[in-house]
Amino acid sequence: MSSTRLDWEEMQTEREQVLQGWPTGNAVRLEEAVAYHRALPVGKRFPQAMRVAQAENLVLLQPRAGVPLIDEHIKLLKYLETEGEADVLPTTIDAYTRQNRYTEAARGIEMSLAERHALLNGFPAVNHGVDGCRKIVESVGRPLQVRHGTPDARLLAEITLAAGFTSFEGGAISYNIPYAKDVPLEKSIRDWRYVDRLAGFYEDQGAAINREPFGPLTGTLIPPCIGNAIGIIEGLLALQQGVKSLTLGYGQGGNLIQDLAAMHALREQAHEYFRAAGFVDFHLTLVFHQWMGGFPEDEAKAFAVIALGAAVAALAKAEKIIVKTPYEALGIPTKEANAQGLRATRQIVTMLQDQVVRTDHEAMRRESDLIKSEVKCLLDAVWQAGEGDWARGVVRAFADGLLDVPFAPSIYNRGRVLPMRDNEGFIRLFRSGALPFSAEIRDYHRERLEERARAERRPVGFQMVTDDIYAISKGRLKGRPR
Amino acid sequence: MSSTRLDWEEMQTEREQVLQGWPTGNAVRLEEAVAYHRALPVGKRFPQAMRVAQAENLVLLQPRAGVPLIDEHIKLLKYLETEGEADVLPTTIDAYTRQNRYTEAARGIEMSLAERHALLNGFPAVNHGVDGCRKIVESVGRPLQVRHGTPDARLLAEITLAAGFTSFEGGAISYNIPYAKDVPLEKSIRDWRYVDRLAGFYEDQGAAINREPFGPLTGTLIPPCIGNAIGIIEGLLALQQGVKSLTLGYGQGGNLIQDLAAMHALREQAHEYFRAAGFVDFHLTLVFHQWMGGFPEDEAKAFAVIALGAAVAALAKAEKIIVKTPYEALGIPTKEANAQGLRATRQIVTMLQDQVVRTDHEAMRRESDLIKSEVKCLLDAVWQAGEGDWARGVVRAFADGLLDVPFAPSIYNRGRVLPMRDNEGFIRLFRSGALPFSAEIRDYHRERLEERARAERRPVGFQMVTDDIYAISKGRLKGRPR
Amino acid sequence: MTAGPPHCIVLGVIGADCHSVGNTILDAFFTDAGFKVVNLGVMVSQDEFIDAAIESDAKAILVSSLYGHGEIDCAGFRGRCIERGLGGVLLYVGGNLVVGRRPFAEVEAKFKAMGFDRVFPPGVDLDAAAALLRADIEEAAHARA
Amino acid sequence: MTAGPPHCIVLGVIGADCHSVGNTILDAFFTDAGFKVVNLGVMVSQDEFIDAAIESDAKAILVSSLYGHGEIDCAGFRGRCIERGLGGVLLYVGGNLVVGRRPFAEVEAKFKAMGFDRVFPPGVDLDAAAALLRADIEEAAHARA
Ligand code: B12
Ligand code: B12
Repeated sequence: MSSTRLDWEEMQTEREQVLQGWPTGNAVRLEEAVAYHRALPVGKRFPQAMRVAQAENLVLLQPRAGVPLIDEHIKLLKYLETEGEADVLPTTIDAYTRQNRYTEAARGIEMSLAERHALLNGFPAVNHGVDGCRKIVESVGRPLQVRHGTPDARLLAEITLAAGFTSFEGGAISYNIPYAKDVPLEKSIRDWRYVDRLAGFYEDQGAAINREPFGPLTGTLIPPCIGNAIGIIEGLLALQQGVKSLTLGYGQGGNLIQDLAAMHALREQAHEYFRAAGFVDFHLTLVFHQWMGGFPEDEAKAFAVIALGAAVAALAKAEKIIVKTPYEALGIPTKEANAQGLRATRQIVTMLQDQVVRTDHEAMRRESDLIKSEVKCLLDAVWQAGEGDWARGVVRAFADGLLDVPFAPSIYNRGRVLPMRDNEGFIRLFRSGALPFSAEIRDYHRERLEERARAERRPVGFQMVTDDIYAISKGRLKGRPR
Repeated sequence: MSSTRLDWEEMQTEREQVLQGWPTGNAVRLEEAVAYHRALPVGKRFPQAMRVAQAENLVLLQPRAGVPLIDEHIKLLKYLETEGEADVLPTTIDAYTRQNRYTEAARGIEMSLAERHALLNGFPAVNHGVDGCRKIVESVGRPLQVRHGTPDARLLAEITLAAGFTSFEGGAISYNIPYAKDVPLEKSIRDWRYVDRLAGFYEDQGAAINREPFGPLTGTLIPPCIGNAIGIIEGLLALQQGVKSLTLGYGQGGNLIQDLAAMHALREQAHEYFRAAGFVDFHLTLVFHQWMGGFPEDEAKAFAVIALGAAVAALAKAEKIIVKTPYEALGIPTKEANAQGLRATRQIVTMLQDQVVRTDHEAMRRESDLIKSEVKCLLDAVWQAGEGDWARGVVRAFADGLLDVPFAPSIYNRGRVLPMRDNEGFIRLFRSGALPFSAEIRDYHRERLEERARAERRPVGFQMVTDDIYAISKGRLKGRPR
Repeated sequence: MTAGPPHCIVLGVIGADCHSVGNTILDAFFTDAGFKVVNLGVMVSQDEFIDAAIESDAKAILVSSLYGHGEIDCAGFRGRCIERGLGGVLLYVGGNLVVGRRPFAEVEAKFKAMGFDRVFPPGVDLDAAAALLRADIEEAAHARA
Repeated sequence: MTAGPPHCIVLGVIGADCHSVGNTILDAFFTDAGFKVVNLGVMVSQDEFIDAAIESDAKAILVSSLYGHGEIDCAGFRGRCIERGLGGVLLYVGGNLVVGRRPFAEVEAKFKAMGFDRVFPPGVDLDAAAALLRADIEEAAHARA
């Protein structure tokens, strides 16, 4: 387990085996695929879109969307492109494919055909194969990204990249710990090294691929330091395999200062770590996710949460924003609801387009410095645990609880960390488990929580965490005693 | 024409005449009314609600709502109270009543009964009389305010205050210049002195009445200095007549910094001027109006505009917010759409409740200082024009264009001022007419507009104003070349 | 663009309606588009519209109503024009014509039944409206000639 | 609260579903409410639920499905229980049970037809659900006695 660059030749045996994973694997032709990519019009290239966004100070809007049948999926994406005016498009993969359960995905396709409504929660790209996926690439006018949550995404990457997708979401930690129950990190790190190396190969051949670690993790009260540290590590792992276009993500927490500070810290620190590791030839951008935890059921309130996220993304100068819909709490959105989310977001980011809200005042600096020193504690510990190797460090750090994702389902995650909001809604640590923080940092978190306890006249306790989890879906930021 | 306190005894002849204005005037019994007010439960008293809001750091939510028939109006308000969770309630008056055209209002009531849908754009309180209005006061559980736009609101005030309404919107300038075509300011100042004196009388008798000058004026690109200066003057005029609970208003402009700076400047400067004029025994609060200009027709986008306004109100620590609806561009909202606007707003103000965004940084201070010095230029000029009397000063200042409201319909408004957004969306002056600004202030505005012209590669010109008027309804803040 | 002197039109906001922003825009727009605009501003009565049209020999009257009382304020407008010998004038109306949100087709039918030649929702493209106006005026001139 | 030892229930998220937040809450909630909770976490198969219920002599199985594949994952659950001699166990299911937003009555009917005793939408009040669960368990005990 180490994070040195994979040798492309040596990888070929593994590739053959991966492509056997489902009959559609046979159709992957790398040379043809590279040629296809190089012939793609500029407007369909994801890395290019991210460059333009950064250069022109734009926030690109991206929805989530995926349905089981190709024609329906194309209809959906075209609608989001025209009615929703999405800047870049997704293809969200169904949950069976994410677990490599292609037989069940096949059954989902059949049942969806038979019952005439979608029974899968996404697009089963592996089952549809290179040709099926390429139909999508040909039908839409915007860059396409695969959005999923797949611990072992090797076959998915082979097929979708061969089809002409120019961006691929995920990473060894962020698509394992929140998405899986019992996938060892050694395995997901190995499998994602493969994916990154494959992306790096396309890159080497002149077919640029954007890669995007999944910042929000479980989407639920993630302290910024945890998401940022993991994002930086996954960035390093990707760069090591030859990836050049990298988009790191952050999920809205809800406190304006903390969100702005976290975005600022992420950009600065990622650059620092990447440069310190010797990388120079990369293009880094940030994506902001509108609130990823439980949403209010009421549509008017959902619109409000969407708009607030859009405002923060615009002020934080994110290059991309992932847009939620007014149906979030209810189920996979209709195309209309999806476009509504996009239009509400567009209104906000356009209104705030040229506004600069100076964020270099004290509260902002304090929070941003705090996050950076927390991230440094975490990354120092991973580095030491790995004796200088990030991949090895990750495995050991998770085993020892030096990295720990709140609410994650994975048995390889200690699950000792519990976040909680302080009185102003900043996400703090109620239990920090074995996270390697200084006493100073620990004390600061504790003090802020005690301040809340005094304000609410109840002790700091697990009930507050529960209340905080429900809070936004019930119309507030901080949980209140029932 | 002067602004000294009206003698209550002397006013009685005029009162008798006013009450003859429509048969329902006869039912006004002042003593009984005062007793009724004093017996109102605390939860129905507007001044009390504003005190609580300030003390507890709350933003109270208030919709606009009014339909022609009493029962329907009660149903509407109850719905907004329960489903919309409005904190304080309105009764929006129809446009015939606003022009004292009670015969036409009567026809509107009849036609609405006959056609079984509303043909009036509000509640004709004068026609319904004291008893009709009191039914409303008795049916709802929240404080009620009369919201209108009536240059001569004497009879309306007599009837609604007698009925138990505890707040009354409007003022001599703000309910004339934007709402009327040919009502001389001398007349509206006299008529509003009457209204303020009446409110002051109730106040003296221990029946507290809240008064709220209408801050947003024409709702369209109003430079903050103009709205703030007029609000402060109307506040002074009201205090002189014995009003004690005063709520000054500001309409969202769209640039975050400018909106926060304007709210901050308004609070500070109002206190300064009121104290300098010798008033000590008053309670001042601020109301923030969500965007008052043209709205997007698309509901998703309208929700976004609503949410952004809510966010600014919360950050500006307004005591009250006036809520728009997703139907704004389309027509008087249904009760459901009205409640949706309230719920979206509630979600935002609750999420931002305890967040403090420090706004004492440079950009904010610069803008706030600018607004204050502009307001000072305007108020100094009014004071001089009036030779020490505000009322006289207002009349002369408007005649000379020293006060001038953009886009106002009144012939007593010079209409030489044209606002325009600068490159960051701050509302600046394109043409400042005869506004008595220093060369420094004028130059600053001009420079900011030239900056925009360079960015857009087109000259500063009237087309930009037109584009700015449409901008928010077309999804942006600043207008762009078509 | 046509040759000859510009067509004259009368513009205003009817009834007790104070919405002056759209009126400012319409004035500027139709002037730019080559019409001679007599703008009566806000709060204009039917007779004031008709007086101005007679006085200026206008080809069309453009009525705005934003505040919802359009149904009441516009009732009998065509009849009044006929009474006053202006039967042939083009009557255009636009804005938020009724209280609340009713299907535009219904609103259009209602106002056409009142004798308006064209009815516009608030989101109308003004270029399109100007083109229609010019065409309607010229057609009416031909018909007369 | 009842006397006697706490009722045992099995809890888990079915299929390939990874949503673990609601599961964390349900575990804490039902434990606080006096049940003995065997929590299988996420990604639980039908047989794993049944194994655990047999092993712990549970009175009820509480199935969550959030991710939309509930219809597929839950099909045949009651049949499988009967096959494995657990015909009498209470089956509860809750969450975002189908893909998209379908009327809850329809979803409820669908899952009841599959043999679930009670079906809950995501917004369910947990106190109410716990009360129902207790009542159902006790009624079943009476019926058996
Ligand atoms: C700004 C505004 C105000 C300002 C007006 C200031 C002023 N003096 O102009 C203030 C705050 C004072 C105000 C007051 C009121 N308003 Co107002 N106001 C608006 C608002 C937000 C924007 C209007 C605007 O300026 N738009 C920008 C301009 C450029 O667009 P426009 O006015 O629509 O005009 C364009 C088109 O309609 C079209 N058009 C118009 N006429 C014609 C004619 C022809 C022939 C053609 C081709 C085209 C055309 O072209 C114009 C230029 O593009 C609208 C809602 C909205 N649109 O978002 C409500 C709105 C018009 N107001 C409304 C109401 C009811 C009122 C009040 C009665 C208060 C109340 N009950 O809420 C009072 C009116 C009192 C009175 N006596 O008239 C309602 C009307 C409801 C309805 N029809 O069902 C609206 C729709 C809001 C709502 N949804 O409730 N208002
Ligand atoms: C957080 C979240 C995630 C996180 C989950 C992290 C984690 N490991 O837990 C991440 C980002 C990883 C994620 C991933 C996905 N998600 Co998700 N997610 C959510 C979200 C926003 C909140 C869920 C949550 O935590 N809520 C808070 C808890 C407390 O509430 P709860 O989960 O609803 O549980 C309560 C109730 O349902 C009820 N309940 C549940 N079960 C039972 C059982 C019984 C017997 C009873 C009485 C009550 C009960 O009680 C619980 C406690 O109060 C929801 C939407 C929402 N609700 O706003 C979508 C949502 C559930 N996700 C959805 C989907 C589709 C996915 C993905 C497939 C990706 C995609 N296509 O978008 C993947 C799933 C991959 C997989 N293998 O499962 C959809 C499901 C769609 C549908 N059913 O039609 C939702 C509804 C979003 C949407 N509208 O599209 N998601």
